[in-house]
Amino acid sequence: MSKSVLSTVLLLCVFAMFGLPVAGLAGEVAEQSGADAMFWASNTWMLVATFLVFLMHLGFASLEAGMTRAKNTVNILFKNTAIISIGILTYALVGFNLMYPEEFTIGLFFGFGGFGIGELYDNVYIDDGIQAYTYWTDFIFQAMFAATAATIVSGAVAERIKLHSFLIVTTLYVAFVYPWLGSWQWGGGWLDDRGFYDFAGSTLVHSVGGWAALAGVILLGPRLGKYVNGSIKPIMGHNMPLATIGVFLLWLGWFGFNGGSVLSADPEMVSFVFVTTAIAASAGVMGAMILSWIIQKKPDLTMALNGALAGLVGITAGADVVSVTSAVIIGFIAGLIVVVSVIGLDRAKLDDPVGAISVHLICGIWGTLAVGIFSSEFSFATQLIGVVAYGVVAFAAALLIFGLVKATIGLRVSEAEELVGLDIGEHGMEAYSGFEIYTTQ
Amino acid sequence: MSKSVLSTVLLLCVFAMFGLPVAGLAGEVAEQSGADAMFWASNTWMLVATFLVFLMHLGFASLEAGMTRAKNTVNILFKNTAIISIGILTYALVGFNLMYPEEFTIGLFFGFGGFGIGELYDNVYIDDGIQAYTYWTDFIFQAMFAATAATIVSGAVAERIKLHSFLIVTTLYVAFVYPWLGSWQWGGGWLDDRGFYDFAGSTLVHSVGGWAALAGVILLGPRLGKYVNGSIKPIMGHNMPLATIGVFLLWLGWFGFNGGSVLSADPEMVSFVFVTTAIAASAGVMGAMILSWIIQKKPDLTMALNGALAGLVGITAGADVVSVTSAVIIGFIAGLIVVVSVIGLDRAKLDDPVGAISVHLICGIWGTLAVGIFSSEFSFATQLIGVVAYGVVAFAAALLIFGLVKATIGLRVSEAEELVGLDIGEHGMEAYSGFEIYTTQ
Amino acid sequence: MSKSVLSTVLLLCVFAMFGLPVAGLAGEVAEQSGADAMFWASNTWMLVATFLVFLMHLGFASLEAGMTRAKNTVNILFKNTAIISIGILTYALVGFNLMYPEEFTIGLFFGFGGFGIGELYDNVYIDDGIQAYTYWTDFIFQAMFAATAATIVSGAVAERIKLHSFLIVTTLYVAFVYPWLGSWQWGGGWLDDRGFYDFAGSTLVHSVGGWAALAGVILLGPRLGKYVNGSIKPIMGHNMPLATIGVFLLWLGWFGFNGGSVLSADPEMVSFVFVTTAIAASAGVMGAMILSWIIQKKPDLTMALNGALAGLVGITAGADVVSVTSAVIIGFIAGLIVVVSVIGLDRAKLDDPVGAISVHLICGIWGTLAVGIFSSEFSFATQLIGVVAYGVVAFAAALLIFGLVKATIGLRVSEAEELVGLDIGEHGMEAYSGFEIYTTQ
Amino acid sequence: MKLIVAYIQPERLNAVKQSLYENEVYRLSVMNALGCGQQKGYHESYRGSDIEVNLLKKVRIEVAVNDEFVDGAVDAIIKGARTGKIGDGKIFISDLTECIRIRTGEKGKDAIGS
Amino acid sequence: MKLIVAYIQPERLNAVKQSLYENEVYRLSVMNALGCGQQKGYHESYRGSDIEVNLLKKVRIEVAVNDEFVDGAVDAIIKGARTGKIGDGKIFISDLTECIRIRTGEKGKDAIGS
Amino acid sequence: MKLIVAYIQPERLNAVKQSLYENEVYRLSVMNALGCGQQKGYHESYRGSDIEVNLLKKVRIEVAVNDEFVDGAVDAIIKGARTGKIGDGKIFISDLTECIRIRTGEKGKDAIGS
Ligand SMILES: Nc1ncnc2c1ncn2[C@@H]1O[C@H](COP(=O)(O)OP(=O)(O)O)[C@@H](O)[C@H]1O
Ligand SMILES: Nc1ncnc2c1ncn2[C@@H]1O[C@H](COP(=O)(O)OP(=O)(O)O)[C@@H](O)[C@H]1O
Ligand SMILES: Nc1ncnc2c1ncn2[C@@H]1O[C@H](COP(=O)(O)OP(=O)(O)O)[C@@H](O)[C@H]1O
Repeated sequence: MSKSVLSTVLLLCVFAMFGLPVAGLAGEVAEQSGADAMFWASNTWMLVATFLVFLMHLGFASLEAGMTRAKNTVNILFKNTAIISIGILTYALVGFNLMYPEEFTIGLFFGFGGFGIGELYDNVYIDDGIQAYTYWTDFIFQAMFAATAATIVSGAVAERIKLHSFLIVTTLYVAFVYPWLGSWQWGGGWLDDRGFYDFAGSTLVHSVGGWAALAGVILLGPRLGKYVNGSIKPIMGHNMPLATIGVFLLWLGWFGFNGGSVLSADPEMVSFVFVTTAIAASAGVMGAMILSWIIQKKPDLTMALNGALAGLVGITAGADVVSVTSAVIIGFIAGLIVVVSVIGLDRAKLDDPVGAISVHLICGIWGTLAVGIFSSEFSFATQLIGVVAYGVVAFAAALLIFGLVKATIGLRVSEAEELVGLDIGEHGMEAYSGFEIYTTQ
Repeated sequence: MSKSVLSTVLLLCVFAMFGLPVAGLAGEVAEQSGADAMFWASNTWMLVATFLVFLMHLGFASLEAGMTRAKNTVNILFKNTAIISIGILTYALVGFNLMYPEEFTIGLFFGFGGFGIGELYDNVYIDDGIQAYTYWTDFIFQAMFAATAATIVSGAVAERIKLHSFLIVTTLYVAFVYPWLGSWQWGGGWLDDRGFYDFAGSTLVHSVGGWAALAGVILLGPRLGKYVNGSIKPIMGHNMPLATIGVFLLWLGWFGFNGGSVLSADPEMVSFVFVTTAIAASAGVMGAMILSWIIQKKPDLTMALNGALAGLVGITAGADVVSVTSAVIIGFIAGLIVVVSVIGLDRAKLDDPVGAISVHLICGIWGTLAVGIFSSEFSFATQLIGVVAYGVVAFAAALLIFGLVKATIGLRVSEAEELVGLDIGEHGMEAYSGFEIYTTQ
Repeated sequence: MSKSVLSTVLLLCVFAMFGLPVAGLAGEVAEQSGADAMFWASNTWMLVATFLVFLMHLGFASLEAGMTRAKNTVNILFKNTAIISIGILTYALVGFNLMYPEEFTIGLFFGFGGFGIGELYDNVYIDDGIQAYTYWTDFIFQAMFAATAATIVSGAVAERIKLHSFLIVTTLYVAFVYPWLGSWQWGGGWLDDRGFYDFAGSTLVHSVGGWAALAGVILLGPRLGKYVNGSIKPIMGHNMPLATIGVFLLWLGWFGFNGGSVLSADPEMVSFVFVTTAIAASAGVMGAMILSWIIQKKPDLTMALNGALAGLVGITAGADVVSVTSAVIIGFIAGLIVVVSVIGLDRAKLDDPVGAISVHLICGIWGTLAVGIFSSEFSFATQLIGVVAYGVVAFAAALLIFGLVKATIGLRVSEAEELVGLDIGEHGMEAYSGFEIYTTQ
Repeated sequence: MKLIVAYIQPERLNAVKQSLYENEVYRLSVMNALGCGQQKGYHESYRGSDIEVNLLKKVRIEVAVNDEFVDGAVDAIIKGARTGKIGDGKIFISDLTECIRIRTGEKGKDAIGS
Repeated sequence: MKLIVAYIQPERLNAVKQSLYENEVYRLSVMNALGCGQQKGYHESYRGSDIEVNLLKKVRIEVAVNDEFVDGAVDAIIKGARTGKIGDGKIFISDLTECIRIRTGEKGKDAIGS
Repeated sequence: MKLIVAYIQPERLNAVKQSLYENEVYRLSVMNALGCGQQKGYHESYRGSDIEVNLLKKVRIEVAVNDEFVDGAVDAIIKGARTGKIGDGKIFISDLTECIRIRTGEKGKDAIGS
């Protein structure tokens, strides 16, 4: 690119010498150059957003590990390392072309653009005035998103699911279900057509992951010792610094998750999205902190952390279309919701160690509906249709996959393995070798 | 800006239709476009700097948690999660318009631009040839800074302050004191007028936070068991990997803290600031490592870590105006200072668990004065005036706030709670559930 | 810059009024502006890449600490903090001008551009159509690379090397050997001349570090209790979350390591490099996971983590010139190699606690040769020559330095110190104060 | 006065506490321990090498009781700890010559608490 | 020879060590323990559910002494550990039949150290 | 029946286990402990202040054996633990009045295992 600029300059100099009227030309080339530079800036931003979303996987790994017991830590870390790898590879193989099929084959409901992605880097530039990045940037940014949906499940089913069963479920879900459902909206499918709006994926990513989490939790049942004689016995996470690191990294990554969903470096939009994202997360912390302080008498760190995530999931659907004040409200309410939901699910004996269902599913629904409430551009009814449509299909698909695996190779580890921990059971290894740890639970 | 660009384009089109000589036109549009693209790059850089500064809050949380005892870890993590949230929200509500009031009401000493920030994203572009970013970028970048001042206090008063007392102090300090004092310099107030220079906040952020830390430490008194019968009983931090993660994240964040303070992506300036920042941090490590090796016979990791931060705080005031060699000297001396200061404060029975006063206050002063020493552009006397002015007012304000809270609801937890740990006392929760931990101290 | 643009605009308006033929001028200025903006974007990207590579040092610190015993953790963290500082400072003093000497003095084999770097920030822009950044960006990006080579050694010799011996070896290696060897290729030396290709340093950084690791391991001997009566007694790492954080941070940093090695923000190239990098890492995880599952019966987390790094080291040499499919193959094979190599080195009684030799040396060689296999542009023979040349000289230099230090002040701590741990022995401090830890090994 | 020391499976601790409580034994002390008995260990594997782990995680309970409570306490421990599988644990009993409550200085039967 | 086992509040350990030292008892062993006695526990709360914690952190001290040192050692422990509040702890004494210093093979009175 | 309690250097644990095994003592329990004996401590230093550490890390072993195994077990422990340096550790022996295997309810000699 740079070279062509240079040669144009030389060319212009030659023209100039001959006194030719090069005004239009010069202008055009120069504009070109300005637009190109904008493209460079946009593409750079999108790659920054990509690595931020990548980092969210470390965030999930840390959060999940921190919120569960030391004896299952290796298992959780292993799952998260495997998921991001499987996610990227399957997205390259089928996901990307299932999500962005170019042409739909069944209505605006299903399409598939063929296996694999391009091979060498001289591929098309994408620049339609809104999106501005290369084909490769497009792929890798989306690939980082894809694995997120699977990771959400991981936390909810932690401490009791067989490793290989989980990997099979995950692979199927991330390779087929997530991208197919994504195509309905981001791929230009029927929901996009109807005016449904989900900016960065409150529904498309978080609820879709959350529905699978719910299906898994139902089919697996609670961890041993969680609900005894009708009462709830909390099983405490083993490492709060790790959980906190996880949440801060997720928050950080969300600047890329939401900020990158602008699909260009458009200064106003990206910066505005930064503001709503940060504000909603902060308000989420406040909401969860205050409500947990009232209910539990003492403020619960894990609730405050979940509150941040709740605010983030909540703002994700409308980060670019709601006002700052709305962002405060959306985030704050999400923070309240997550506390109520965590406690409520526990009452319903749905055992979700990290609160994934509350954060991603419930707040994902809230965020999607909030777009219909706080932005006059979008209709609440349409948002609701989207939420329901995604809910029905995602949940059904997840139940099917989990169910099939349960019926065949089984989902749950043996009681003995659960007691001794999955680290020794599934991996023959301990996470904190040398540390003295109570394993009375 | 964008709008004016648009109108110019339209205007030009009209001209063009009338057959006017459009040479200038083509050129102007193109230039425009080039300048716009630069703006995009600048704004992108500023947002990157923003998330780097955000990450510093995880750095602070990790460092503080690592340098204190396991029994107070949840409390520290909670405080840090709350501070960033409170910081962002109060900055949106009052801080931003207090720090950048547009017009001062009392001399160049105090001004307030009204409550709240804008609502939707079509807000003004800021591009005066030096700053180049949107209004939103401006806000969110500054908001991330604001919370930093409060976080500095957190470490110094750790392990003994009541949670709600701390939150009240913090909220007042970050909402009113920090932005008001900031307006004197960055808001274009009287110190700016006098030629005081503080590039990225050695004084405005770090010392201002450090003075409050000092006030808190004085009013709280030392932790139980720290000074017994006139001798110093070190209370060891419980998690050195966590402390190290904290320092590396802070160092990382400083590339945004200093690099973003260029307020544009100006290639030479930003890259130069990267170099001085990295060099000063490295020299700080060397200084602290060597001196602690001499004094303590064995090299102290926590001193080396503090040394990195000392170098960073030291270079912050003059990162763009001192030479590379000066950066080495400033950082190295900061590294020496921090070791002497940590030991000296301990002798003076001022109990600062993480060394916040030494790092942020003492090295902040050093860094601010160093600008007057190492850069011929700035006067040592003026730098000293700034240091003293900020010191007097910040310390007085902090004493007042801490004092009022102490007089009313009290500052310090009960002895029994301090012994059992604030995690159980304030939060009813443990940070490392299942781990066997000695609590003999 | 911005200001001159403005004045040019004004100037043009004046010209326009006088009807002068300003076409060429306008065009040129505008282009200028477009190209400048591209430069801004590139420089910004390079600085982002710089801080990503910086973060790799935290990655290394975490990984090494996690994969070794709790009693040596402070020592490892200290070493890593010192290395990055020493690396940056020595690179400023001699390294940079040794690696990029401008002119070679002995053939294309050795050159030195003089001590120190520039002083103030008005230094040259570098923009040859391929590279696009300032002098300062160039320096700081390269400086971050430099320390990496030393850090690689740190992991392999962990848990038994004397601190000051290690620091001396490291300083010499990073100040002289790494940059001198780097000049052969990246400095435009004889290997560059021959058409050897190493995009981001499979050989120049990773193997060069790996050879020193091998030399250190040989001269130090295994840790006490590792090989007893001919059988291998695994010494487990003490903190798997820390190790996992390390690997994710390294993977993240690699987007800067490889992505920054494009030396501009060229959208296609940088994004393509992101894709190959992510794909190879994912494939590496798969390779290592599958093979360790087969060999060890249960999937080993540390192997999967090493697999990611193996894939990353493997793709580093050719990230911009191999196809996506090749990236999958290169990464997958690297994942297999690392498992075989870790087990093989253990059989050979070469005790490398973190697998640094397997990951960086063996996979570095693989990656370099893979360029000759998977890219038709480059010759396998030349790649092999490069690998051998670097191997011979780097290994000899490392043996020499380690050997001299061993002969003089000694390399290894006493048996008693090794048993009690280097944290107490070298630093008089514990990493996890208060935790109850078994020290039976 | 007797001192009863029992090694049990960690996950049985709550049941043992519960059944002691039901037998009016309210005081006990608990420690982490590693134990090696009939129960065979398991194999861990780390980076391709095998490790036989035969020191398994156990919980060590100490209950000091007056003589008349010994049988009840032992039965309670057995009731709480027994699953019928190898590794259920073992109980050791020895004599105590004295017991003192630090706060009050009470001695013997009164001090022990049950 | 007697074996004195004491459960004390963790934060009293230094005081106990100090007062044993002043009574010429220089050798002791210390372990972490959890204990359940008269002292009532506290409530933790995690994600909205309540947990009653009644196994409190204690430190277990073991001091083996010759018979003539028993009273002195017991007094010293009481002196160091007593605060007058519930939870101060308890001391148990039992007989030792033999004591051997591993390094020298010394036995009995000489081996025990005090 | 006797209860043998030994404090040894942590790194000798494997050797002690091995030599007990060779003497047909297959059952033992192990705990972490801190100990203070003749062995002098070391100095740590943290942020410029000095700390004297005199509670050193030890491993506490408990082996319950029938009387005829006592000497063998003690010798085995000494063999495994001895290095001749101060800090090698100490062995305490006391009487056991009863031993019960929880799984089977066996008592006494049979229950103890060796
Ligand atoms: N003779 C012994 N001495 C010390 N500890 C013992 C002894 N026998 C059993 N234990 C402890 O009891 C635990 C449970 O033993 P278990 O395997 O159930 O006993 P057994 O092998 O006799 O059936 C062991 O792990 C060990 O900690
Ligand atoms: N009978 C007992 N058996 C075992 N341990 C005991 C007994 N009584 C007391 N302890 C230990 O001593 C600790 C302190 O007991 P404390 O509550 O002070 O005694 P008390 O309840 O008799 O006043 C307890 O937490 C427990 O660890
Ligand atoms: N009298 C004692 N009471 C309790 N524990 C003891 C006693 N003597 C020794 N120990 C334990 O044994 C460990 C090793 O003691 P050591 O220093 O080898 O003994 P000594 O000082 O008699 O040579 C000590 O650290 C301590 O844990």
